[in-house]
Amino acid sequence: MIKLLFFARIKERLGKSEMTIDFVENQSLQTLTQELIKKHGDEWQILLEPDTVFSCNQRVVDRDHIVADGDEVAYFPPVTGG
Amino acid sequence: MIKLLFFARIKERLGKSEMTIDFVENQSLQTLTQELIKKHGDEWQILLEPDTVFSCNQRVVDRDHIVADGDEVAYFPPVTGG
Amino acid sequence: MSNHKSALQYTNADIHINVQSEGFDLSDEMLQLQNCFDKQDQEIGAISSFTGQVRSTEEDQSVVDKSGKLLALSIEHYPGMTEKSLLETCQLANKRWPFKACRVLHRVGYLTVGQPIVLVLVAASHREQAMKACEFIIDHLKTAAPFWKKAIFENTAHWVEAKPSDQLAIKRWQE
Amino acid sequence: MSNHKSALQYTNADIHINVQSEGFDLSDEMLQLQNCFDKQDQEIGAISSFTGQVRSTEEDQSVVDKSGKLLALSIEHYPGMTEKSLLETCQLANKRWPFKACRVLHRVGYLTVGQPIVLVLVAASHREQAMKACEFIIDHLKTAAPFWKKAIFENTAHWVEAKPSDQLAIKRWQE
Repeated sequence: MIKLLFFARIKERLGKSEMTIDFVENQSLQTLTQELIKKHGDEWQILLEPDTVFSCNQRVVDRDHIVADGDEVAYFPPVTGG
Repeated sequence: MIKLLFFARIKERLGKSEMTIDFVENQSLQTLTQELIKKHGDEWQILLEPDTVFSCNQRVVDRDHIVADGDEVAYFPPVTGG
Repeated sequence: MSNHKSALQYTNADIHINVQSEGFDLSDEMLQLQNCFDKQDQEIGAISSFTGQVRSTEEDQSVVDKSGKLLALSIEHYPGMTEKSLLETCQLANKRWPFKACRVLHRVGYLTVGQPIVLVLVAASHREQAMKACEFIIDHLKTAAPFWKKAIFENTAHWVEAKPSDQLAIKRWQE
Repeated sequence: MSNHKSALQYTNADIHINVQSEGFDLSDEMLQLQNCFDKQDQEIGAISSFTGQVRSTEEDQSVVDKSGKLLALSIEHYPGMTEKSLLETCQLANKRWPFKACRVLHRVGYLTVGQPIVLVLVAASHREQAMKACEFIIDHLKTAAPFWKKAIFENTAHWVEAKPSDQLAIKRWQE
């Protein structure tokens, strides 16, 4: 299983803050995300917008990062704290 | 009259914190100070040590500054506040 | 975001991180910062602080015309990752400007105009370390810690956009 | 020392200077800083502070061997000129990094180890102004304001020498 988390305007757009999906061997975040969009529709394109940040197990990663079973993946806009 | 003020180690060395002297027309701080040393003795050489700061009316000035009647002149070591 | 994994080294500085909805009192935090140390061995000569708070004004008058006055910020974060990111930021700062102790508090939730958002406190032997570390931490936090602000106006609300100037501010430290 | 007479221009920032023997409370000072403003128009987004305090440690072990432990600092100043100098320093800072308000408190008299000596507080719209102005004020004060510290050790006492590093710190701002 992979746990997915969504934050800020991405969470609002998708209308959900988290979900779980099945683990697929040797899948990059890019591919995993394309599968999500295929399944859930155009609204989910926001996940691949150029400024969307990807994290895996609470570390920012590139889109070609290969996901492992049990990983926590998050999608969020550029941060605006402080 | 000219009011003279001494601070920190200069004050301690001279054993006094202030005094007044007569005003002399067209006298620089350098000359005024040399007269003081002549009158009071070698102990007062501290006033002309290279790092002694001169102020006139609470502004730092050069040693060639010409004193006016009623001025407040101060001698002090480099500052160490903060 | 955080490209500084190499900075996660052991440091003997006392680093305290908190993400909280409650406010904070600067003097209390100063005391707690100082309580990290043996009273007999007070090597702290300098303490720097930075407080960020909700401003009422929008520089862009067209925003004010359209949206009305700013009432509050609503701040969301990624629990777990936020604390990890803030700790990394402090460790990175400590590596460059060794300090004795540091406290970073960041609030989340609904914060009205004038309320404090973030506090960075750094205690060091000398002023350069304290001031530089404090400045670095706030600059770094702004581009690395997963917080998001939503601006709540009289007539509308929108997510705050990341500022290019914050990206520039952090680049400055890489020189 | 102060070569910046040209900086004595009108500024609409609220500048508060105090030379005092009593201590101070950071939160109180923050409140007073913020009270300078109309509550309805809170443009302050950033507040920086710097606190300098008496350190117990001497880096130079040979001094410790000879003089014993540092017990306190005795701080003397030039009344009148000090306040004038501090005000000039703040006005100069405000010219380069416009801020809304600033408070500078400097203590005089006998201060034991761990006690605060100086507080610089700057409130501005944005963090860069607040942090840079605060840093500038403390750097400038150290080479311009007529204060002198005497270090009181167990076995002796001596006037603190001006540090070349403070001269370097202020030169940095002239670039």
